[in-house]
Parts: sequence; C-alpha cells; structure tokens
Amino acid sequence: MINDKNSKKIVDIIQDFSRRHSLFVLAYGTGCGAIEIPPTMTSRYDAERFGIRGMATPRQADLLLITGYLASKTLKRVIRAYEQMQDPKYVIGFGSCTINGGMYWDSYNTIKILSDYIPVDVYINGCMPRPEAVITGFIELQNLIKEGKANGAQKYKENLEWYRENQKKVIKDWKMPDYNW
Amino acid sequence: MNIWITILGFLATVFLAFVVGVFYGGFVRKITARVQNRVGPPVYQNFLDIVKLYSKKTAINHGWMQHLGPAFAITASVTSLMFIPILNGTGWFPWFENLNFKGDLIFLLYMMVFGSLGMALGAGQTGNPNSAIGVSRGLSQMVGYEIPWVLALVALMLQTKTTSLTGLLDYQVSNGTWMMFESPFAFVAAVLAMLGMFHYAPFDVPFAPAELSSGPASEFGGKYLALMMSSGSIFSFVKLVLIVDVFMGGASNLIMLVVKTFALYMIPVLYGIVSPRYRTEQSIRYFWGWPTFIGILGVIYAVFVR
Amino acid sequence: MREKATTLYLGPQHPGITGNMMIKLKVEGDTVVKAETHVGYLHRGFEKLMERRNWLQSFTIVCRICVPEPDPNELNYSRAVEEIEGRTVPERAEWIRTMMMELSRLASYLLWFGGQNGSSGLYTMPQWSVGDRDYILDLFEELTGGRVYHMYIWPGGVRRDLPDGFADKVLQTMDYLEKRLKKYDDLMFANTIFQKRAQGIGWIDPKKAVEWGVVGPPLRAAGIKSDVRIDDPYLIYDKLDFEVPTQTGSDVWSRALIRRFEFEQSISMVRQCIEKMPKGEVYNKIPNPMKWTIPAGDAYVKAESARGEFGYYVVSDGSDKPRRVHVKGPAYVHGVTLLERILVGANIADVSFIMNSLGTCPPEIER
Amino acid sequence: MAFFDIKGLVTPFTALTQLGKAPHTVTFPYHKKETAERYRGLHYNNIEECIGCGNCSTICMNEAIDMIHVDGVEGGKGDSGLRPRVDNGRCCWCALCVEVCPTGSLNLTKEYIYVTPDADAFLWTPGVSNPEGKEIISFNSSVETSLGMYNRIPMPELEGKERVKSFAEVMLYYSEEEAREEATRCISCGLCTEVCPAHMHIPEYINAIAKGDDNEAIKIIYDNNPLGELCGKVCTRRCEDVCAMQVRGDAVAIRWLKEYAVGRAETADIIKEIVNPEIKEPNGFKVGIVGAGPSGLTAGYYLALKGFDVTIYEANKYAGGMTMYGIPKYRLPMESLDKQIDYMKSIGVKIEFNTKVGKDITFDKIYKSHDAVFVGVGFQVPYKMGIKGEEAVGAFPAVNMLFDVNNGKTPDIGNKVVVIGGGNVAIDGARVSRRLGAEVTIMYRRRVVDMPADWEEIEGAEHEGVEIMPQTIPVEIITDENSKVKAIKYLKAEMVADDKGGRPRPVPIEGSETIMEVSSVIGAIGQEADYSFFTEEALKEIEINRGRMVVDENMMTGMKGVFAGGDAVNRTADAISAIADGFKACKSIEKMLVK
Amino acid sequence: MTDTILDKEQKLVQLLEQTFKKLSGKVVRQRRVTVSVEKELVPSVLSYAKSQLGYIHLSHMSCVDWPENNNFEIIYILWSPADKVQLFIKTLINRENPEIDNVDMIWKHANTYEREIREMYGIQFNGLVGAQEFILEDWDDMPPMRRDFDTVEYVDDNYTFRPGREDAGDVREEIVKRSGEDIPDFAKKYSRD
Repeated sequence: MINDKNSKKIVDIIQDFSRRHSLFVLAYGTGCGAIEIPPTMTSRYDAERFGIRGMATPRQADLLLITGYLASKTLKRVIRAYEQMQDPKYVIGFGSCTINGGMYWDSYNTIKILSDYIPVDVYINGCMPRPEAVITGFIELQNLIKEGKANGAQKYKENLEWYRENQKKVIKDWKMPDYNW
Repeated sequence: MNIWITILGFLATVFLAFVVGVFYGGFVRKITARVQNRVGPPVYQNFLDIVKLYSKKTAINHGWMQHLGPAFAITASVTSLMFIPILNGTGWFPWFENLNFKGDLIFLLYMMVFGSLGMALGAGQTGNPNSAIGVSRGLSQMVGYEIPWVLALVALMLQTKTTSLTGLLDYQVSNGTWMMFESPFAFVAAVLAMLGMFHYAPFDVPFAPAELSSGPASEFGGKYLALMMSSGSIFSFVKLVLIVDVFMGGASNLIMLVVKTFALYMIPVLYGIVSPRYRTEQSIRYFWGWPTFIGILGVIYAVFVR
Repeated sequence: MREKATTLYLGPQHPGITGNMMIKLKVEGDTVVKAETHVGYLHRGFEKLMERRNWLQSFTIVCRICVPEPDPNELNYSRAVEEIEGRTVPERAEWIRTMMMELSRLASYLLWFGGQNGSSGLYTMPQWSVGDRDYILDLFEELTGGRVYHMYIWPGGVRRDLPDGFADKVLQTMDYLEKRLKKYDDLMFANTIFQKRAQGIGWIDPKKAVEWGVVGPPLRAAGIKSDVRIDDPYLIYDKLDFEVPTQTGSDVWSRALIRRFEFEQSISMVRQCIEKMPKGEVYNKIPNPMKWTIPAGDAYVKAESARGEFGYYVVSDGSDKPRRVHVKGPAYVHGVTLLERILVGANIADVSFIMNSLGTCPPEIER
Repeated sequence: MAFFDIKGLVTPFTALTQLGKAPHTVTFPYHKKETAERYRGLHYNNIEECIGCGNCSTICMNEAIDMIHVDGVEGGKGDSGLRPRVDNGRCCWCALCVEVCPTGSLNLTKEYIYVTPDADAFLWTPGVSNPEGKEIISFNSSVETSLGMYNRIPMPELEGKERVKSFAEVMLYYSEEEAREEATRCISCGLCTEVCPAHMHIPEYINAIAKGDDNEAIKIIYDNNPLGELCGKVCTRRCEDVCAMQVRGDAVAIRWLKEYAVGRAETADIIKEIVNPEIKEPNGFKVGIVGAGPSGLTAGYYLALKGFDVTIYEANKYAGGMTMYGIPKYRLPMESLDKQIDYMKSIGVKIEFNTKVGKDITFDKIYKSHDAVFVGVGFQVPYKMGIKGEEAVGAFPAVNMLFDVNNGKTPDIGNKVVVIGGGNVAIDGARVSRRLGAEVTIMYRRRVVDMPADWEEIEGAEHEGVEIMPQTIPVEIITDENSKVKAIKYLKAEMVADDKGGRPRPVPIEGSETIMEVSSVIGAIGQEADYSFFTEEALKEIEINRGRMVVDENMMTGMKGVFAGGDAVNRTADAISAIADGFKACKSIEKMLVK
Repeated sequence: MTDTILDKEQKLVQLLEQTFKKLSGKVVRQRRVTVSVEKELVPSVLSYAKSQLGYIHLSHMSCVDWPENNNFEIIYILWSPADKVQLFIKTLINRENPEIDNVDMIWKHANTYEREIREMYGIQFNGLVGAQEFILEDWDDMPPMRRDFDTVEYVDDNYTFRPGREDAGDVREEIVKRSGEDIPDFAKKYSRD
C-alpha cells in the first residue's frame, strides 16, 4: 500500500501542505525592514495564524527574511546562515534594497542585487513593506510552494559556482567553512 | 496474553500519547495567543510543524553522538510511557499494566533523567557553545527540581508503603481517595517541581532564546528537531499521566484522562504565560527553597502524621 | 577553581541581540569576563551619502538612521539646517513636532517594553506592547502617510497639517494606552520574577556615568537629572508641564521604572500638545529644493530621544549639499564603551537583558 | 524585597483575563484595514496632465525615476512626451517627487501591496501600470503644500500716473536679490527651449543666475542671441506659455531674468569682456546684409564671429529696424540698443547707415559684390484700414507715429485719440499717445481675451488710463471741412461661433452705430514688406507668397546665395523669430561657403 | 542681543584665552562658544574645561574633511550642565600626515568616536587602543569618509545594477533632440543633472 501510487500522492499532499503552513522564520534582522517584523509577528497582525513563527537558529529555520539592505559585512553572515539552513529553504527579499539597491544604491557598503548572492523566492514591494505586505509575501510563498516553484535552494546548488564568484567579489576575505550539503 | 496484542496495544499507546501531546501543544499555543490578544495558530499547527520537520532534508553531521541524542530522548519518552499505566483498573487496555513491576516508580525517576542525559551528550557533541551552556543549565536545573520531586514521591512511597505505580493506583482506587488530598504537601511540592519539568517560563532556562539561541537544540534541525518535538510531546504526556496517576487517582477512561491531564497541564502553562524567565541560579534557588521545604514537610507529614 | 573560558558570539544572528550587531563574550562558567562589541553590520555610509544629496534629499534618508525611532533624526536634521540657515518655523509646526516627538517616544518605549521582556522571557509583554505600538503607528500613518518612516518633519516645519479628526484619535489612543499601562504594571512591573531579574543588574557607577558619556534614561536612573528637554529646551518644551523622573538604583530595574514613569509623562504631554496647539501655518516654505543653498556654518543640535541625547552635527560649506552630517545617537556611547564595561561580571543570562535596558540600537552606532 | 511578595506573584495572573477578550488582530487578508487618507503607497500619474518635465526624476536621490516614452503620448509644445517610470527596486516612498511635481499629476495611492517572485517586474509606470489608480489617490500635493514656487516675484514698475508723464522705462526690473529668487523658481526642465524660436539655453542661464554667475549667464545668452537685452525687454516670450510652473501658478519670468543678466553688462566693452567671443581668422568671404533689424544684426554678428566680412546696409540713421523705430522707448530705451550695436561693431560688423537699398545702392550691386546676401527687411509699410475717411488729416498708422516719436518728433494728435487694432503695436500707439497727453481709446473687433498683444501690455495700458473698447468695428472716419478728423463712426459687434471650428468671428450688430468725437485716429492693424528694391531678375527667382518671401529649410530664397529672414519670411513676426532666422541663416551661409 | 545676555559666554572665551595663549575663541550665539586651538593643546584644553570649567559632558566629537585647505578639522563639542553652554573646540590637522593625541582618558566614550574617525578618515590617534577594524570589514580602499573617495565610482567597480532601465530618456536631451538646440559645453554644467 505504501508503494502504491495513490498513497504516495497523499503523502506528498500532506507533506506539501505542512511545508506550506509551517514556515519557521530565522530570527535575523538584517536590515531596517526588521522593524516591521515584530508587528507582523505580534498581536496586531499575528503571522502565527499562518504557522509562521520565529526560530532562533538557522538549523531549525526554513525561511530567511532579508529585511532590506545588506551591508557587505552582513552578507557574509547571511550566506553562512543560509547555507546552514536545511532544505527545503526559502528566501524572501524585503523592499527596494534587495531588488535594485534601493535608496542605498550609491553606498559603498551595501549590495545592490540580492539574487546575485543568494537565490530569492519572493520579493515584497515597499520601503519598508507594511505587515500586510509581509503577510501577502508569505501567502505568495505558500502559493509558490504549492505550485512547486519555490526552488531557490535548488538553483543555489546548481549554480553554486556562479553564486560563489559573486559572493567572493564582495567578500574580500573569504574565510568560510564549506558546509556539508 | 498474546505478545502481538501487547505490542499493538503499546503502539496504540504511543500513538495516543503523541496525538494528545501534540494537540496539547497546539492548545497551549492557542491559549497563549488569546492571552496575548491575538488569534493564534490552528490547534493542529504542531502536527504540521512536526510533519514538515520530518520531511526536511537533514545534512548535518557533528559525529555519531549527535544522532544519538534525539534518539535517546525519544527512547526515554517511549520507555517511560511503557511503564506508566494510562488508565487504571480493568478499563479498555488492561495489558498496559503488564510492564509495571514492583519498584517501577524509582525506575521511572531514572528513565526520565535518561532522556535529558542523552540529549546532553548529543548536544555536547555539536560543539556549539550555546548547546553546551544550555545542557549545563538544563542539568543544573534538573538537579534543582529533582529534589522536591523525589521528596514528594518519597513521601508518597512512605505513606503508601509501595514503590510501584500500580500499587499507588490501587491504593487510591481501593481507598476511594486521591493522594493530593491524602498527602497535600507532597502534591504541592510535586506540582512546583513539575513547573520545572515542563520548561515553561519562568523555568525555560535551558532553551532561553534571547540568551542561548535555543540552547541544546541549537544545532538540531529538520528530522532531529522533529524527533525532539515528538519526544517532547510524548514526554509531556508521560509526565502529566504520571502525576495524574500518582496524585489524582489515575483515570478510568480516556475522557477523564484528558480532563485531568489538561487541567494539570494548565498550571505550568498559565504560569509560564505571565512570567519572565529566572536565571539559572535563581531557578535552582527557587526549587531548593519553598518546594523542597514543602517536600520535606510532605515527608514529615507522611512519616509522622499518617 | 578557575574555569576554562569559552568564547560566545552573541550575534549577529541571535534572537537576543537588538538589531544586527555582535557581542563577542569571553565566558567563564556563566560569568562574562570580557565583552567586545562588534558593529558595522548595518553600515550604509549615510554620512557619505548625504555628501552627495542636496539639503532636501538628505532629509528623506536621515530617518533611516535609527529605525525604531526615526523622528529625532528628522527633527535634529531639520533643526540643524534651520539653525545654520536662520529659517524660522511657524509655531504650530513646533507644537506638531513636539507631539510627534512624544508620540515617537511612546512608540519607542512600547517597543522597548517588548524588547526588554523578549529578552527576559515574558513573551506576553512584547505581544501586548508591540501590538499596542501599532495604534501609535496608525496615528503616524494618519498624520504623515507612513507607518515607520514618516519623513514628516522637514526643514521649515512639517509637511502637512493635522488631518480632520486627528486630535480626537490621538486622545482616544492616549486613553487606551493609559488603560493598558495599568495592565503592563500588573504583568511586568509588579511581577516578582521580573523584579528579581532586573534589580541589581547592569549597575552603572553614578559617579562615572557622565565620564562614560551615559545619557538619557540610564543617566537619570543613576540619579542625575539630565534631560535635554529641560537643560536646553527646544521646540516648545518650556511651555509644557512635565516632570523628569529620576531613580537611584542605576540598574536595569531603575531604568525600567524611568521609562515607565516617562511613559506617563509623555501621554500627558501629548494631551497638552493637542489641547494647547495654536492655529496657523505649519510650514515655512523652502525655495526650489534643487537650488536651495545654505550659507556656510555649522551647528550641533540635540534632542532627547527615548534613549537619550540624540545629536546632529551639521556643517555647511555654502553649497546645495551638506559638507558633513555627523550623527550621534545615544546608542553610540551606550552600545560600545559602556556596554563593554558593564557586561563584565554579568551573568550570560543577563547580557541581552542589560543591552536592552540601555536601548542599544546598532544602526545609529554605525549608520 | 519582601520575603514573600504575594502581590507580585498574583497580579501577573490578572493578564489571563485577556483570555476571554476579543483578539486585537487584524485578520489580514480576510479583513483589510483601510489605509490612511494620506498614505504613501504606489505611484499614480495622470498621463494626460503630466507634461513630462522630469522634475520628479531630478529630485529623486535614489535615481528611481526614469523618463521614458509611453505609448499614446506624443508630446508637443510644453510636453516632452516622456513620462516617469518608477523603479520600485529603488523607490523609498518619500513622496518628494509628488511634492515637486509642478502639475500635480504625480500622486501616491493607497495601494501598496505588490509581491512577486520576479525581480524584474518592479519597473512601474505610474498611470499606465495602474490606470485605475485615480480613485485611490492618497498622498497628493496642492499649490499650498507643494514645494513648487508658484508665485512669481512681483516686478517693480512705475505707477500708472507716473508713467504717462514721460517716456521713462516702465519696468524697473529685478534687483539682484529678486532675480536670484525668481531664478530659483525654475525647475530647469527645458520645455521652454523648444518653443523659443531661437532655442535659447534658458534653463542654463537661469541656473547660472540662480547660482550667482551672472557673467556665465550672459555668455550663455550670447551663445545664440546677440540681442539679449532687446529680448529681455520686449520678447513675446512664448517660452513662458509652456513653462512648467505656469500649469498651476505663474510662469518663471524668463524674459526679465534675461533682462537682469544682460543688464549686468553696462557697456559694450563690458559685454565684450564677459562674452569674450572667439573670433575666427578672416576667411575671405564677404556677406552683405540688407536691413539692420534683429535678423540682420544676428546674422551679421555670428557671421562676423566666424570670420566673414560682413556689411549691413541700413536705410535709417540707427540700427535696430522695427525694434528701434517701432517700439516705444519706455519699453526699450535707446541706450540699451546702442550698447548692443556698439558691441557688434566692436567685433567687426560693419553697418552702412542711411543707405537704402534700391535707392542709394542697388540690390544687384550688393549681390554681385558679396558671396552671400541676407535679406532682413521686415514689415514696415502699414496696412490700410480700408474705411472711409482714412486719408484725413489726423488719421495715420501707428508705425509712422512711433517712428516719428522715436525720431524725436512730436506728432500732433490732439487730445482724444482712437487706436484701432489689438496687437502690440496698437497698445504701443495707445500708450505713446497717452504720454503725449491725449485721452486714448482702443477699438478692437474681438474680445479683450482675443487681443494678440501681451497681457502685460494690455494691463499696463489700462493702468495708464487707456480705455479699451472691445467688439467695436470702426466704419467711417468723419472729417471736418479741413478734412481733419472730427469723429469716428463705429459698430458694436457680437461674437459668433465659427462654422468651420475656427475662432469666433465678430459680426456687427445692426443699428448699433455710434459716433465718437476724436482728434486723431491711429491705425494699427498690421504691416507688410516693401520689396521694391529687388531687381526684376531677382523677383523672378524669389518667390513671394502672400507678402512673404518663401525660403527653404536653410533660409535660402529661390535665388542662390540670397538668404532671408525676419518678419518678411515667417508669420510669427516677432523679434525672437527674426533672431532665430538670422542665426539659422548664418549657419547655412557658413555651410554653403565654407564647407 | 544685548551684551549682558552673552555675559556668560564672553567670560568663558576670555578665561580660555587668558589660560591658553594660542587659543582664539568667539561667541557664536547664546549658549554656544567656539574656540580654535592648536592640535597639541587639545588634551590640555579639554581636561581644563572638564575639570575647571564644568564642561563635564562630551556631547560629540566629529571630523570634517577640507581637502581644499589640505586639512582635517576635529571638533569636540562639550556641554556644561551648570552653565548650559555648548563649547566647540576645533582644531585643524594636516591632511598629509594626520595624527592627533587621543583623549579617551578624559572621556571614555571618546574612544568610540576616535575609532570611527580613525577608520573613516584615516586619522591616527596617538595612544588609541581598540581593534583597528571598527565598522568596516576587510576594507582595502581609501578611508571612505574622505572627500576624495568617490562612492559612486566604488559602487560601479564593485557592484552591478539590475538591467532593464537602459531605455530611460532625459527630458533636456529629448527637447534638444527635437528642437535641434545646440548647448555649448560651457553651459552644460548649468544643465539639470
């Protein structure tokens, strides 16, 4: 019965459903958009309704929120955190800064296009996005998971060299452990 | 008795414990949410979390001991479950009592520590300082709450002159009373110790997120975390049933069981909602203060008054 | 027995850290023996960027310097520019600015109530207070059009007048907050466990506080009555009736009490602003922003933010762009030297607790 | 701390009472909280109202706004045809773009949610991407709140009563401070340069003034207009009609700023020093120019700079053509023109005064002795009014009167003057008559709003006590026995919409005939050119259509080497067009001869 | 403003000028005094102001780059809670060899300012302890706050922007193209960016 095609499907459906409705967010406020995370998570907007909750360490988290600009110093830590996360994992880019540099487009210390360094599944418009927009972003991510399109992690593995090259361009002193994939 | 029926029955128990434990977790999240003026997740949220975590790929390797840690934890929970009578008397599952033996209460005391020790070894292996500190805190705190807990059980044993759970249950059923009325001091001491056992605030010292990320579990993700969450769910059920069995006369059917355990569960949960966290030494001092004092009172009460 | 020292990295990814910074702790057992603040994870080079932006364009980026409390930035920048240029501000605008400052103080304290208890483990409190902060953000949204980044106070006044019915909404929110403050009292300030956690922790030597550059609530908690609002009154603070509470404990508990009492004062100040606000213009229009030049000069203006003295040093060389804007946030002095010092000897359980009590906000350290 | 703090243990539990209360949660997305009235969400741009000035793009320090071509927007006068596109990967929703939008077409809306996995989808053309955005506009700017400086710095001028006493200049012009302030109003979009016939570098010189670099401003003005002061005082300034600030407020006083700048250079030497033109080595070519009007002078100036040997033949005593003789001196004082002409002379332009082509020198001779000829004769011969009694004494064209007055004569106009016409010449005639001490009435066939004269002129005339009688058609000049003007008979007219969709026509009202006693009638209904100086051969080759010479795109007439410009060529008939023609002809001549 | 109101401020300037010969001060406005000193004198002026005059609070410390004069200006802003006067102490140091004595023994938090200024301007503070890297990490370019550091150039060298915006037009150029205007080079600097 277990090997039956139909039952496998049911398992998949349950698995997908739970993946969708249980997103553990890594508690890492990388930029100023982090200030809208507390309102999103707390009583006024309560993202826990969707099974979204904060997790303290990358090992336990599924979802990395890049809340706005990334200083090159933070980028190093973000890459580390991202690589420590376990598959399947997703990234949401908040606001203008992750898309095309945002208001820090001419800053010497922030990266401009986030998807050059880590794969991003969903972008949320705003500077910074309101909690409603953040929740819409979560829902969009859930839809993508449902459709099987949230495969940023897959892309990262396949194009690891390209990503590494970009990352090393910004991070001059590359002293990072290789994580066991 | 057919061994297969026993095994099947045992699996059913584990399943029951798991489901009830996970649902309790969901209820706790819901109640907490409502106190916090919000809607909160659906009650089945913890199921989704666990299923999702099981479905995650796990690619962490910090040595064999790390793999064993969660395994130890779940083994300890399941083994403890095996020795605890879920329902008393000759209810639906009479075979449950089969694994009980004389002196199993003492065995249980050890078994319950075993999981924590296993976790400690596993977490220690990960090399994450947060884990190490969390483990040492957990063990220190355990030393704290074990004292009133043991004192309470000793009081009961002295009072009922048995070291067997079934013996205790029989005593309560045959006398038509609950030990919480028979031995109130021991009950209070046990409940206060129980606060520590459940690791809700103010005794969530080992996992304190703001201090230690998530303590021992820092390096455990995916399936390990799922295992730990399952084990935690079962284990909280185990602890609840144990106290219900010991102090509240057990339960004759499942509904009674749920009512009693849930009522008991609310004590640490509600206290946790309104309390900040103690520091480790404050926590230990707390357990070595009033709870221990009451525990000693209980022993004295058992020895001299009864 | 001397225990082996462990190195513990608190951050940058850590739930206990405020914002995005790192504290490198040397720990013996549970005791911190050495703490080192590492910042720069949020460095965007604001001051460099402002050299490229003209006087008005700079106004929109200053509020990003401190996310939890953007208004003192806007205010200070505007006041500095006004001081150098000699531009006057209509009186109504000054009142609205004051109201904004006090509302922002309330919002900041609510966030702080949340943060302080997030690190202490009382998770109900952040859920309440951060949720309640949202009502103030609603007011901001109504007034300025933005929830967090208001970009409202600009050189010459404020951008828009109060919308219709805004005063009533403010008063309603103040009533609500006052009601909620009682609940906070019950849950947090009266809580034995919180008191036990907070008392005697993170002690700052009152004799050395000034020398270490301590400002704001931590300084008042050390018994020194120092507040820019009374020392060097700006806006219309000299027309408001308020008290500056002080405590003597100089520990986390005293700092919490200071904030709690100031919360009440701020509510009353917002009410006074609404009551006494005169009618009139709100904005002394600047010329075409692309051609707006400021005569050469410099100014240091300071304002009392929720965390202490917030200063802006602005230098103009007579062109249409600032020559230098240097921001001094209270966390700049609290977050590095002071924190490194008072963390020594603390229990690791209290590191995050103490950091929160100082109101450390990394973006204003590195900008 | 008490040994056992019972209150501290119990009171926290009161928090549990919240358990029974309704949650505070906004259950988004099931229930959406209405955003504030002035919420700063996504942009909306009213494509029709937008003039594509690009001020939003300039103020944006994030370089988030690009000006792009949008389907269906063509652009034209006062519209660059570009529309803003916002890169939401840059925008910070500060709404400065809204605050500086001179037309108020750019707004922010209440809509703010935009979530997509596609990072390239954040380019947002407001108004095109969200055509329905108009209903949910939230953050907008009004004239009061906007950062645009919509009010022109008032120009100081003489009191009406003072003015009529003399021919002193009416406009007192900006002081340095006023000019700087006025110059800062300009948003430097450059829409004005397109409609300026000469395409002067308007934003550049205004910016130079705003920055206090007056000399640079003069230099920029002299780049393609050697008669800056003339234009500064009397230009028809079509640029101001399309000024971005004019949409919601007063246009930038471009003309007066130009006046201010060139007015800084008080003598020809100073002009030369400031402009410091680069005069090329003589290239041996000779160019003859007929008429020292604006077009001739311009062509001469730039040709001289390029090394040509230029000779201008002028019939009158002074250079300047119609600007000299047709514009009253309270508008354009003699000195300012002299200064400019002295400057031109100083760089090598030769002017032969009192040399009327056709009389003192034949056109043929000029044509033969030069490599190229530029004809800038202008319109000097007034149209006839075509009413009875036009030949009477005391009835004369305004041009002639102005010529006389500017030549220092005082024509006898009596004490009651009627001026017929609605153009600048009519107003000039009226105002000059006022200064000569007469009561003046202007009769115009259409309404006041239809008058082609500058509104400032009309206003000025009214201030000075000139009465304007619109919708009035004179039919007869009644003379006395000495055939001197005695009265004028006129009809009232009503405006009738034109069947063909043109502008409304005046139609006389039957029986509204009125007679007004007057001492003089001044006609100002237009002029035409005098082509009698052309030889017959030349006239064969030069095509003349409805009184104007026909030229190709190089300003060359049908006769090779003969270029033409100014009023005699183009229909707009103002100084700046003439200057533009001269500049263009100069380039063509250079192209023809040198390259 | 009458003289009596500025009494306090003028006295302060006089006192400082008498005590330190190589010092010039002026009263900028009420509650604000600016003095300029030689860089060698800075520690002694600061400690004198702190211990003798009651300027116990170091409000701020900053640095401004003036490449046109080839120097850096270091500013110490002191505050006296008793007098309620801001005292600006300014000193110029040579841009070629920028060094100055550190003052973190007078105020502990000056250490933070100095570390930042050292990193951002490349000014050496004699005797300053603390890690060299403060805000930046692995920075190998010119100290970024110096005026001659061009951040846009740096960004162009190190980062890329998202493509798709190349079709952007410029209003002025569009008009120029359509009308055939010819802007001379010397005028272009006045054109809109």
